[in-house]
Formats: sequence, C-alpha cells, structure tokens
Amino acid sequence: MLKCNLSQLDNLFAAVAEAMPLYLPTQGKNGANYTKWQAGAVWSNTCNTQKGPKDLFFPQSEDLMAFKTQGKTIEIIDTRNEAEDFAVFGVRACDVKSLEILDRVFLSEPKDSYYASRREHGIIISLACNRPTENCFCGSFGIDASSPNGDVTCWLTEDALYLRGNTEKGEKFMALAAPFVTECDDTAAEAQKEKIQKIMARLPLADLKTDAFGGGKTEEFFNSPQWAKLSESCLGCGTCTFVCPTCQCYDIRDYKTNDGVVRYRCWDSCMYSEFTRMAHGNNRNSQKERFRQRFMHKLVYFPENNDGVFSCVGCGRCLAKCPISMNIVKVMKALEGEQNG
Amino acid sequence: MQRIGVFVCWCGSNIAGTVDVHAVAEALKNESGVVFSTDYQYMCSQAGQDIIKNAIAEHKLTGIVVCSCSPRMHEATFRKTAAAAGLNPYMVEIANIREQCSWVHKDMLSGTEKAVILGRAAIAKVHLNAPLIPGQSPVAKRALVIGGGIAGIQTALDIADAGFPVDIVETKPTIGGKMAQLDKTFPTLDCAACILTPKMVDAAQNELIKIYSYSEVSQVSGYVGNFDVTIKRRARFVKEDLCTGCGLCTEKCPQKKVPNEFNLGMDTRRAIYIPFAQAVPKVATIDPDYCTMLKTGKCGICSKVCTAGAIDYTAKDEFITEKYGAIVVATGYNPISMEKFDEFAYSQSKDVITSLEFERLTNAAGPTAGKLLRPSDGEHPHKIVFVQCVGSRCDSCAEKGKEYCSKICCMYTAKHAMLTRDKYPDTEVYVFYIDVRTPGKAFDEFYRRAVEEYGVHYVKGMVGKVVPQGKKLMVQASDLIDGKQLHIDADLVVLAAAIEPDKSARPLATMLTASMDTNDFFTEAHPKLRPVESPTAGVFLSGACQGPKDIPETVSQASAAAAKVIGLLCKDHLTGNPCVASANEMLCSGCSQCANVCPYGAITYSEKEFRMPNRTTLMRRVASVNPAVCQGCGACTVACPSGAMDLNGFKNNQIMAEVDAICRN
Amino acid sequence: MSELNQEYKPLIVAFCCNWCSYAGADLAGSNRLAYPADVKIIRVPCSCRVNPMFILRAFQRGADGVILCGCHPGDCHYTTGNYYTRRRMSMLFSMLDYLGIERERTRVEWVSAAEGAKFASTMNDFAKKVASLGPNKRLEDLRCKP
Amino acid sequence: MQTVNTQTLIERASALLQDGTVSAVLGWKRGEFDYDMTPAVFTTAEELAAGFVYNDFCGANLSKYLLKKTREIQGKILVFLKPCDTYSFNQLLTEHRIHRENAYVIGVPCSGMADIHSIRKITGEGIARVELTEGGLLVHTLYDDAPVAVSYEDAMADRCKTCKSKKHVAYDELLGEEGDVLDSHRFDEVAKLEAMTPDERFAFWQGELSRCIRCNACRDVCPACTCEKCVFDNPDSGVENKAPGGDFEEKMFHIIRAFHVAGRCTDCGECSRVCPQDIPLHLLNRKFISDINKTYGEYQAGETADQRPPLVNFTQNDPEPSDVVKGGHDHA
Amino acid sequence: MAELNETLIPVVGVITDVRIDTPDIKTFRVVTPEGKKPFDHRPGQCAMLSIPGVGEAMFSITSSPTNTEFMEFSIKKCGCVTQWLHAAEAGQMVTVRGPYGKPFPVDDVFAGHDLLFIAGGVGLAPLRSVINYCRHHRDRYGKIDIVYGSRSKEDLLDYQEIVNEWQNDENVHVHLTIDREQADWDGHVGFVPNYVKELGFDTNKVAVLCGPPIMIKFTLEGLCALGFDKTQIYTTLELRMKCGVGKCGRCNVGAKYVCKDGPVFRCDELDELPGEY
Repeated sequence: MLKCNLSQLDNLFAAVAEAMPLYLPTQGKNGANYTKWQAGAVWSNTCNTQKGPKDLFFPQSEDLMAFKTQGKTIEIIDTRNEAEDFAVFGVRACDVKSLEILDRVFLSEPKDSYYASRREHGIIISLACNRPTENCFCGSFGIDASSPNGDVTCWLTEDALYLRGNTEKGEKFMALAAPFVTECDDTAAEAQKEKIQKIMARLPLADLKTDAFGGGKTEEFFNSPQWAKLSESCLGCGTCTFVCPTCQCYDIRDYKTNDGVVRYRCWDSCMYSEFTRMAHGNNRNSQKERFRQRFMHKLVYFPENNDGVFSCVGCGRCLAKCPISMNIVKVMKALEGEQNG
Repeated sequence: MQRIGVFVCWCGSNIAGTVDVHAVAEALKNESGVVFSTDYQYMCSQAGQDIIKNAIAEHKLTGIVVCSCSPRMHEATFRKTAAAAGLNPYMVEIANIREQCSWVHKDMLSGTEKAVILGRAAIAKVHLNAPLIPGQSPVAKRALVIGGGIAGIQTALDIADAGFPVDIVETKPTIGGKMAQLDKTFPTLDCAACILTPKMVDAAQNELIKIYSYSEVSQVSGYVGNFDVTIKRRARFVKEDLCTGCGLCTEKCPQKKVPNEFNLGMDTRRAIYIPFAQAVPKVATIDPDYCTMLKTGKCGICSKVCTAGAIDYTAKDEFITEKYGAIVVATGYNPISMEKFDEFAYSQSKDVITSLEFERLTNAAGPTAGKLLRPSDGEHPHKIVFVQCVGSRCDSCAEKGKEYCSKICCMYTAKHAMLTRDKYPDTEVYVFYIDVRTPGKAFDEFYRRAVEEYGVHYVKGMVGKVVPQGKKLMVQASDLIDGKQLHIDADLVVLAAAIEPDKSARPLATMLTASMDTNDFFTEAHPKLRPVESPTAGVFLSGACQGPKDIPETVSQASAAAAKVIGLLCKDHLTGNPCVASANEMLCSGCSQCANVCPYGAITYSEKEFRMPNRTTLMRRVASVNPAVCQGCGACTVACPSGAMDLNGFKNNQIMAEVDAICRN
Repeated sequence: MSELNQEYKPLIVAFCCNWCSYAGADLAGSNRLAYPADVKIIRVPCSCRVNPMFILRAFQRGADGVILCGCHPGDCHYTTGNYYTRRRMSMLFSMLDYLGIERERTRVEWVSAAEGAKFASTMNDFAKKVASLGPNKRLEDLRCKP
Repeated sequence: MQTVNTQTLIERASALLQDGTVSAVLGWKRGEFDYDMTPAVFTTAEELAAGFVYNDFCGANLSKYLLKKTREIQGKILVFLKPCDTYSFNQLLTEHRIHRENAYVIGVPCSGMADIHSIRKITGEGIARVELTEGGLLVHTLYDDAPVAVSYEDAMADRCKTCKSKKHVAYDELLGEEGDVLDSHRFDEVAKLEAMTPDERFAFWQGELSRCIRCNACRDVCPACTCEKCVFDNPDSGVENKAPGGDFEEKMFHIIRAFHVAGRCTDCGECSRVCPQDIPLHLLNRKFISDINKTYGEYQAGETADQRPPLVNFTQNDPEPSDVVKGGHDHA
Repeated sequence: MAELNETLIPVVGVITDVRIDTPDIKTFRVVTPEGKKPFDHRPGQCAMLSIPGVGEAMFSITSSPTNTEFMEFSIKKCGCVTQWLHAAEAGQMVTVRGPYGKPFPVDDVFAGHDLLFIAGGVGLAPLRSVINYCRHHRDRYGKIDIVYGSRSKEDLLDYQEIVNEWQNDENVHVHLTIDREQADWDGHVGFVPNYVKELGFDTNKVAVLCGPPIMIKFTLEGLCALGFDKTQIYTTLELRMKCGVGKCGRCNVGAKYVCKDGPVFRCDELDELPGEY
C-alpha cells in the first residue's frame, strides 16, 4: 500500500498527465464530471459524477469509418487511430463494475475493436466512496463501495490518499506516482473501509433485494400488469439510458460531409419510440413495451446471457436524473411486491 | 435514383463569354446521377431543344438541368420541351448562369466555378423532384354578385352580357344601393336616378340575371370554380311572383309611423312598403317589426286589398343553395355613425345633417319633394355650413374616425354647394376643408366653378364646435389662411361623414376566407397588378367594398371584375398550379398554425381515423390543403413545426439539398 | 487583417423570392451590375418559404453569411408572406445574436423587381461585411470542413 | 409550504370519481423518498389514498399528459393544475391538441415548488429525509451531520423564484383563493445576457449547450412540443439527429426547438427542470418571449384558449429584423 | 491498423448483375472489385449491405454457399436503402459486411431427412440459399418438397430457376400456388396455408417456413394439425436484425438476440420467447 499526502496530489496528477491524458472528476456547473486534467484543475471528490466514465470508452458519438464516393465507385477509409494510454482517476466501485458489464457486451465475439482498444489502453484508478448518497444501492448488486476493483484502488482519508496497484496496467500508473508516495501499511485504508461500510449499511436502499430477478424469469415478469402502471408517466426521453453507466444501445448512421460520408456510431436509447422501427415495422410500439424492455434487459435478459450478472450497478444516477422520478428501484420494488403479494 | 441530363447553354457569348461552358458541362458530368452532359450555343433554339428531346429519349433521362438564362425567361420553354419528349415538365430545373453569373462576374475563373456550383445545386434539387401533375377542377358556369348597388348591377350586366348566368344577392328589398338615394352626380350633374334606373331595369329584365332581393348569403363552401353558396331569402310576406307592385296595399296600410330608411328616417312609410317608385323588383315588403297583423294577428287589410292575392302572413325565411364558379363582392359602403362627433351637435339638432341626408333633402323624390327645407321647422335655410372630413383622415391614435381619406366628399360637397347656390342664390354657403382633393377627370374644373362661378365660401380650416342657439346653429371655426376665428350663425350644417365598409362585409369575408385590411375593406390580391381580385381565388371585388370610390371608378372596377369573372367562367376546367402545399397526415398534429398564416384559406381540418399499432384506432385532427385554392407561397411550411406541411416543387429537402450543394466546395 | 482577408472568399447563400428579389437579381444581371461570385442564389416562391432550418443548414455546411431577400412589405405576391418573414427572421436573428453569433452574418433585405441596382449594392455590401468577419466559426460543423 | 393539503385533494378527487364526473385522476404519486414524486393516473379512491400526494415537490406540469391520457382513457379526466400549468393547458386547447370536454380541471394553488437540486446545493449530497415545516424545510442527511434548515425561498426552484402568475387561467373548480398575475422580473437573466458582449454570450452558451447529451427530456416534457413526430426524430426531415455530432448540432437542436415553440411557449420552465445536465434552456425560450413582448406587444401564450400566436400573426408596421437585433454590443 | 479486424467495417462490393424478379423484387449479384465472392457463408446467414450516405440494411444471402463465385441478394423495395438499390445499375459499388447469424442446421439436423420448404412471397429469398445448398448436396437429404406461393405468377420469385432447374431435379417436388386465378396460370390457386393442408404431407420430415407473419401463423397451425411437432419446424427472423453483431440493443426477443442466437429458430424455441417479435 502506498500513501500520498493530499498536498502532493496535484503534483501526482501533473506527473501522470505529463505521461498520458488523465481524466478525473472536476466540479462543473452541473456537478462533478470527468474532464481531462490540466494545470489548475481541481479534483472533485463528490459522490458521484453526473455521468459515469462510460463516455471515455464508448463515446456518445464516434466516427467508425469514412467513405469517398464518385460516380458508382466507393472507397472505404479506415479512420481508426492507434489509441494511446490514458488514465481515469476517481472511478467509484459501481462505475468500475459497469465497465466490466460493458466488456461483456463489447468484448464478446465478435469483438468491438473501437471499445476494445480504449479498454486496453485505459487505466482505471478507482476510489472507495466516502459519502455514498441516498440514491446508492450498489450493495444490492454485490458491489463493495469500500473496496472497488480497477487497475489501482484508492482510499481517501482526511489527509491522504492510499493507493494499491492491482494489475500490470495499474503498475504503470503507480510508477508515475512513485515520486509522490510513500510506503505504508493498510491500517488507514482498512479503517476507512469500515467507516464506509457503516454508512452503506444505513443507506435507505440498503435492503433492496435482487433475489426475485435473474435469468430465466422472463415468463414471470414479462406479462406483469405492473408495467402499464410503472410506465404510464414515462416521457420516453433518453435520460436514464444516457446517464446509465451500463446502457450501451447504439445506432450506426451516415453523415454526408461536404466531400464524402462519415459513418459514425452514437448512443441510442431503447426508450425512444423510433428505436426498433425498421423497414418492416416496429415490434415495441408502446412506451410500456419499451420501458419493459429496458428493465427486463437489466434484470432478466442480461443475467440470463451473462452468468447471472445484472446489468445494473446501483449507481443511482437514474434516480437522481429521471424527469418524472421513475427508476429501477421503484420498478424492482413494484415487481417484487407483486410477486410476493 | 434519377438519370439526369445536363444542358449548358452558351447563349451565344452572353454566357460563354465569361463562363467556360465546356468545363461546366464536363464538371457536372461527375455529379451523382448525371448520365449525360453537353453544351450548345442556344439551348432555347429549336436545335437546342431537339438536343434535349433526343437526350431524354436516348438516355432515358428522368430529370434535366438546363444551365442557361433566368428561369423567369425560359423555364416554361424547357418545361414544354421536356413534356414534348414525354418527361414530366416539373422534372426540369434551371441553373441561372446568365443573369446571376456570366453577366455579373467579369472573371472567367470565378464565373465558371460559380456556374458549376449553380449547376450542382440544380442537379441536387432534381434528384428530389417528383413528377407533378396539375390538378383539374370543373368550373360551375354561374356567378354570384353580393350586393346590388351600382357596382353589383354593372358587374352582373357585364357578366350576363357575355352569356353567363348571374345571381345578385341584395339585403334590401330593392337593388340600387346608395346611388338610388343620390340626387345629382358629379361632375356632370346628371340625375342619379336617370342613369341608374335604366340599368336596374336592364338587370331585372335580363334572362340571365336573377335577383335575390331582401336576401343574404348565409354560408359559403368550396373553392374557385366550385363554390356552394347558401342564400337566405328573408320572408317578405309578399309573394314576389304574384305582386304587381300596384302599391294599393302601401296606401291602405294603417301603420303609418314607420321611419323611412330610404329617406334616412327623415319621413315615414307604412308597414308594408315599396322603398321607392323605381324599385327593382317592384314588389311590396311587409316590415315584421311594425306590421300589426304579424305582431298581434289583427288587421290583414293589405291582404284584403290585394287583388293579386300576393300577401302571405305565414311566409318563412327560405334557404336556397346554388353552385357558383365565381363570386363578386360588391357590398359597398355606409357613412359612419355621427354618434361620436357630438361637437357638431348632430344628435342635438335636427338641422345638423349628413351629406347623404342632404342628398335626400334635395331629391325630388325625397321627404321635401326636392325643396331644400330645414328638417326642424321646414323653413328655407339661408346660411349653410358644410364641414369636410368628418371622421376621415383622423389620427391613428384618435379614438374616433378613420385614418383614410373617404375620397368622394370633396366632390359631392362641391356639388351640394353649387346646387344650393344655383337653386337658392340668396343662400350663403360655407365649406370648411382641410384640403380639397379633386384628382379626377373634370373634377378640378367642377370645384373651381363652385368657387368662382357660384361664390361658395371655401374656408381652409376645421369647425371646432356647433352649438344650437334658438333657431340658429352657432358654428365656431378657424380660418387657417387668414389666421382668425370665425363664428357663423348657420341655419343648416351638413357633415361630410366618412364612409366605411358595410357591416355585412366582415362576416362575409370570414365565410369567403377573403382577407380584409384593418378598416374592413377587402384586400386585393395585389394592390397594383390585381386590384379587382381578392387573394382568395375565385373571389373578386367590385366597388367601395375594396376602398372608397366614386361612381365612375366603381363602375370601371365593376366592369373589370366582370371581365375577370368572364375569363374564369369561359374555362371548362381550371388547371391548378401543382406547386402547392400538401399536408402529411401522419405527421400533422392539427395545431392550426398553418391555417393562421394561409392568405387564401386553403387549409381545412378534419378529424380522421388512424390505424395504430395493435389493432387500435385513433381519431386525430389533421390539416388538408385544397390544391385548387393554394397559391404555393409556402408560409404554412414554416409555421408547421413538424414539417407535415411541405410545398411541392420547393420541398424542404429540395431546398436543403440546394443549400448543401452550394456549400460543398 | 485586410491582407489576410484578400485571400479569404466568404461563401454567401442568398434566398430570393421568385417575384421580386429574384427578378431584381435578374435585372442586376441585365444591367451588368457586378457583385461578388461568392453570392449564390436559391430561388424560393416567397421569402416566407425560408425555414430557419435552411439558414442554419447553410451555416452548418460552411456558409459564412446568409441573406434573405423578398418583396417590400405590402408588395408580397402572396399579399402577406413577407410580413411573416419579417417576424420570423427578426426573432431568429435576434436569437442568433443572443447566442453570440455575429449578427452581420445574417440579413433580410427587401428588393423589388425594379431594384437591380439595390440588389447588386446590397450583395456587395453584405459580402464585404461578411468578408471582414472572416470565416464562420461559431456556427460551423467541423465534419463539413475539408 | 403549499396552502392546500393532500387530503383535501384526495377527498375532492374521490368524490368526483364516486359520482362519475370523471373516470380517472391525473395527479402526483409518492416516491421512495420525500421528494421524488411521479405523475400518475388514479382510478379508485383506494389508489388515491395509497399514493396521491400534493406538496412542495410536485413540480411536474401535468397538462401535457392529457394529450396521451385522453386518447387512452374513456370519459373525463380530472387533472390538478397549478397556476402556471393552466397556461399550458390553454395553449394545448388553442392548438386543438386536447378537447376541453375531456378534462375536468381543478386549479390548485401553488406557493412555489421546491427543487431538490436547489436544496442539494445548500445541504450537499446524501439527503435522508426532508421535513416540511411551517418555517421551512428541515433536511436530514445520511451522515452524522446535524439537520439543515432551508428556507422555502432558498429551496425553491429557480423558475418559481420568478413566478409569472399565481392566477389560474382555466379551471372547472378552484381550490383556495384566486391569485394574481405577478410582475416577476423573469427577464432579468435574459437582460443580463443581452448586456454581455457577443464573445461573452457565445462563451456562455457554448459552455452550457456543449453539455447537452440529446436525451430529449426537454422536448419530451415540453407541453408545447406535442408534434406527432418531431423533425429531429424524422429521417425524412433532413435534420434528424440522435446525438450531438458537435457544437453545431447542439445549437441547431436547441435553436430550432426554441423557434418552434416561440410564441407558443408559456414559460412553464419544465425544460430546465428536467435537464439532466442543468442547462438553463428556459433562457432561450424567454429570449423569444422577451423579444416578442418588446417588439410586437405583450403576449402571454396560454392566457386564453383562443389567441393567435405572434409568429403566425403580423401587423403592417412591424419593425425590420435589423431594428430588432439591436440590443447588446456590436460585434467588433 | 488495417490488420485489426473490425466487424463493423465492410468491404466494397460491386453489383455485377441486376435481375428483375417480380414487380417489386430485384436480385443483385455482388462480388468484390477483384471479382471474387466477398466472403463465405452458410445457408440462412445474412449480410449487411450499405450505400454510404443512404444507410445500412440487413439481407439474407440468397445464393447458395456452394456458389463460390458471387453472392446474390433478392431484395424487395420497402425502405430507403432498398429503393436506392432498386435504382442502381450494374457496376454500382456497395459495401458488404457479414456473414451474420446462425445458419440453418443443414449439416446436422437436416442431414438424412426429408425436407419440406414452405415460402410465401419474398420469403423464398432466405430459403433459396438452403434449397440450393441441399440440391447441391442432394445425396445427404431425402425427398425435398417445396411449397411456394405468391400473389400472382409475376410475383413468384426465381420463377425461371424453379421451373428450369428445381422442378427437373430428382426427388424434388415443387408445389406452386398463386392467390388468385390468372389467365396464363394453370397451376394451383389458393393461399399457402390451405395448399399445405391440401397437400397433406407426412410428418417424418423437417419443415422450414418463411414468409409474411400471417402466412407463418396459419401454416404453422396447419402443420401442427397435420401432426408435425414444432421441434421439426424452423423459421428465420432475420427482419429483426439491425447491427448484425447483437450489440446495438434492438434484436432481442426476450433474452434471445436474433443476431447471435438466430435468425434461424426452431418454432418451439420461439414459443418460449415473449410475444414481441
């Protein structure tokens, strides 16, 4: 375990940023968000960032390739660049886990090279939560906010940051951090963990259970009358999906530039009415069906195909952001309540 | 995917002088969809057109772009060329490389570059063109004239003269309008009745003209060539076909105290009446507001005296519906109410009258049998003050009156003054005016005669106040030229009241979806170039409903409107402009924004049933455009937030494609 | 600055109504009244056909200035079209100004069919003003840049 | 603190359900916490008793739901509308999007709605409980800190701080007293921006709009955005787009959206309330409203149900665009 | 970087031939610019065609895997991509990526069995590849019955190939039907589901169904009435595929992803899915 006095932290960031782009949460007008570190940037320890680190690996909009056309001919241009290493600092346990979930989608065959290369080059420096909020329920998905995964795991106390390298990639970061840290034992970190766990235990959503859900439960929930009630005021906007660290629906589109065509991929949302509309029709015509799809996917379909892993990490962003305050917690409670009662 | 042919015209050296036409044709060859591209000296020549026709056939072209002079010059030519070769004429686009390129740029390089870009834009547009077929609609060969004054009568006579049936709808029991109330007419001083009544008789006797008097238009639907109009025939309690107009009933009717509106209430008539001797139709009418029989069920004298058996106390309003190809509005004018002009003591003294009342006072058929007598005591007035511009040319911020000039007052006042002095030389006549406006044939000469030959006192200045004092009217006025206050003890004051459109015009405009200006005058389709047409196709304007007019102007506009109507009715079918708006019902949300901006009333709404997913249906309000009425301005397309409204020939995606092509470098 | 701008050619899109301004442009041509070739005209039936989306689209695609020409108020071929144009563009341009986009990049001008000279001088003036602003940076879409 | 309580509303709604006047009730439903109310439809007195709530966190404007719900539900729907919501209701009537006979409107007084984001700015994250008391809100956090007292004024959503009207402009019945139209200084923020230099304005909006993630929440919640299909969703419109492909498209979307609702926007402020990225979108709409007021005379969309919006209207003496675009500084 | 394979990046294909099959279906032959088949595939698999600037769309590969020279796609005009393709001429380039989806189990389940192919309208397109594969490996399969119906004679896809080749094959029985009587038609008239019932097949075979949903529904009922078990019947849901790789989030029906778990499904598998396809 290494220790970095908080007074040294900016120097540490500067040293890392010298070697590779460093992204960390900074306070913006609308709260904390990942931004690229520049001299003078102030790291924010607010729990949690408005959006997760998803954008850094799966950007909202990215060019896939370009085309030049003339007459009847087409030329395909591979616009991919060699990715460079980059570091993401301050990732919370839920968001670290969310990347593992995205991996299951994008790194399964056939692999998505765009995502894969960013994943390969991105170093995740995670940070245990200090002040989880009322919206947090990562514990329900077996995530320990006090001890996140990642290439490096950090704990923050009043006066210092404690770092533990976990992977080879993590060591790259640790090497850059070396001048600003000292060896120490893990007493302080352990104490911090305990403190966090205490808070976790008394969170209002600490007792949210996932037992009712999982693979193979399609029949049980698909035709539940609850869906109509739950979705009745859903606006069909994409807020929940865009702030969700595990949502990864996308669309591939062409953009005619002044001298060719760029094919790009952008986030899409299963909540959008046009999402599944194709030449022959739309199989999810009502907001109820789309709403159901989103939650069934997170709670049933995904675990069915992924060894029981839910596609939700309890980060609470959809609770904080939904314009009408409908969210996965309410859905789970309603479905579970129905099942029990 | 279109197969596009590009034809670059040299226009001799007009284009080729500053634009490298070969280079343009070559460059455009590489554009997507272009399968043929060439240049030629004069594309509009027969040989040039043949090149186009041959290329259409040989290369199976689905669209062509002609890079040439302005489309305002030869678009029609090339459309005809395309049509002759079997291509829909609306698959032609013109790139204007002469007026907007070669003629305004000196430099060959930039001229050529720009010509290529303009060509590219036209190609981009043609890609999205769709064949358009002009709609055809039949024309009902009958015209409706609303209003039976001199304007309506003249229009009807001219239309009937061309062989088309015309119906006149008049709210009064007789046609004739304001002119029938006038005494003499300026500037010739011939008697109004003498020139009007023959026309009224002509109208009555013309087999093609049907007069619906005592009637009004109650509903209009349809569009140019195909209006369906419901006419309400108010019950007159006298059978028109039986009444001979003998007038016996009007003599025997015991109810004598009915104010006579024809004489502007200056005398009385009976409850059953014929407005005036030369009325057309000359049929009696029972005034239900005053008839004792209708009100109490006791009387029935008229029925008893009527030898023709024309009286029918049980008559009801009737509605008839007729199809018309064209509608002429001739609703005329009225003097404004003098209520708000109490400084002139109109309501306090019977001897303050309006000019129209003055007309009746001097008319041989009027309440005084043509003798100019004071309404209050029947004495000859010896000092008369005429006040001009009462309610005309007012400040926009003033609470009363109109901003505009009523146009006719200067002349009729000169007439009144002159006639007074002529008949009663002992009478002193003053005319107070702001300006005297006499811009008409023989008008100024007329006015000068009044001043110079008849000794009328024209005073530039306004009358501030009229105060009744005993038998006199004390007129306080200012003389702006001499800069002094005048006090005149007049016997009679005549107010030249402003004129305004008839009150029936506003609801009628709504029915016709014809637009009006802020003063409720009907708007013309173009103030200079289409002054007798309303923006609503098939609706024409005749007379003072469009703006203040004197008789000669009214009559000439009436004939002009008739000519327009005849031109329309001559056609068996109307061929529409296919570049009109149309609403995509799937996108339309029925919000009515588009109808708000449509100057032609071409947009209507209906509740329509839509099939929704999962076998459900939904009733939704959607817009539809009547292509026969729409003129294709496109105002609605921008008012529509969802893009449901689009304009054929200038679709959103076509214009955006042009933008893209122009910006592509 | 002026030296730099000599090389720089602004791209100007002009929307002209068919009845007045397009005819005015034609008259400018007939009278050989020169204006910069940077001005490219798009014909629309009436100025009221111009959707704000077209204007933004032009900027997106690389236009440096957009000018709208129509009949003088009161002279609209369709009687009222340009009155709506006037309101819409007043509001749109004011909004663009509010967003900090140079107000000299947009203009509405009433040009009648008889005003060939006005058309040419308007275009000369507008092109000069836009050129002095330099390339449009505040409403550009980088994907459309070469 | 609101002047009518939940119980009054439940009783009235239950009665109207009972006597068959209405077949459903559109209101707000209790959430997980003290502040996360969800708009909901209630069809029985039991449902109302179990979940209906009206308090300082019922900010959601329910009027737009009528469009969807009147299509789904037979019979009249009882809807509770706050004063500013009634303007949206009228605007929807104006545009024939809903039929008056399908709605039974109960006007509920509103003393300004609290906003959890405003509260968080004072108390920080981790709100365990919010107590509504006479004097203000008492906010308990999850940690061992002492509860924080927040005044209603401070807790209020920004839009409520510049409330334009406490008057209900449409209702079938009204609970409580009729309020007045207020002089709210709601254009002060617009004026502040107008007073900036163009460069400052550009920087401001660039900063704000670049956060947009195109979730469409602003559009989807907007009671003026009721198109059957939005141009930005329609592949044939030529401007369809799903993700902001760059600075331009963020601006394009918001400019066009603001333009499309110009003259129709009632300034209800829902767009800014729901924006997950905290973009002050209402400042775009207010700019249009302010411009319209200054240029064409005072106009409040939704004031009555039969107005002609200013952008589909004109007078012959309207000022020229060059005269309208004059405020603020000139560009160098 | 080019060596880093990316499944979303297509290759260029050239349309070398356009055949007009029916009034609204055309068959396109596609090869690489070098004149080769773009990639190998298995019967029932799909490929993504695209025209830059217009869009991408998924189509079943209608030519047989045994054809190593080119690929064919029979495409019905229904959206913007297909409209564009229908306007294209020989020599036009497109882009192709694939193959996508699980193929029909031609080498295991089908092997040694009698086969019954039932198609309606453009539904023959995905089956053509399987039928020709089976015809090519004729000895691996028993009797082959093909029931194919369309609105009219003109709407029958691959009519020439059916008449000239399929019908002449040994132990291949083609049963054609059209919806309504027609002057130059002396074959069967009636809807496919009824025709299947009339023909009354024995149940000792594997059936493959493809066509419009309503035809599938009634034919399935018909087959079951004849005694078929749903485990013997296959169909394809390729219309639900969008990105082709099962990641874009659209193709799932319940927990099954058509791009990865399909598009070929056994009808009993479909029964287990929620009714959302």
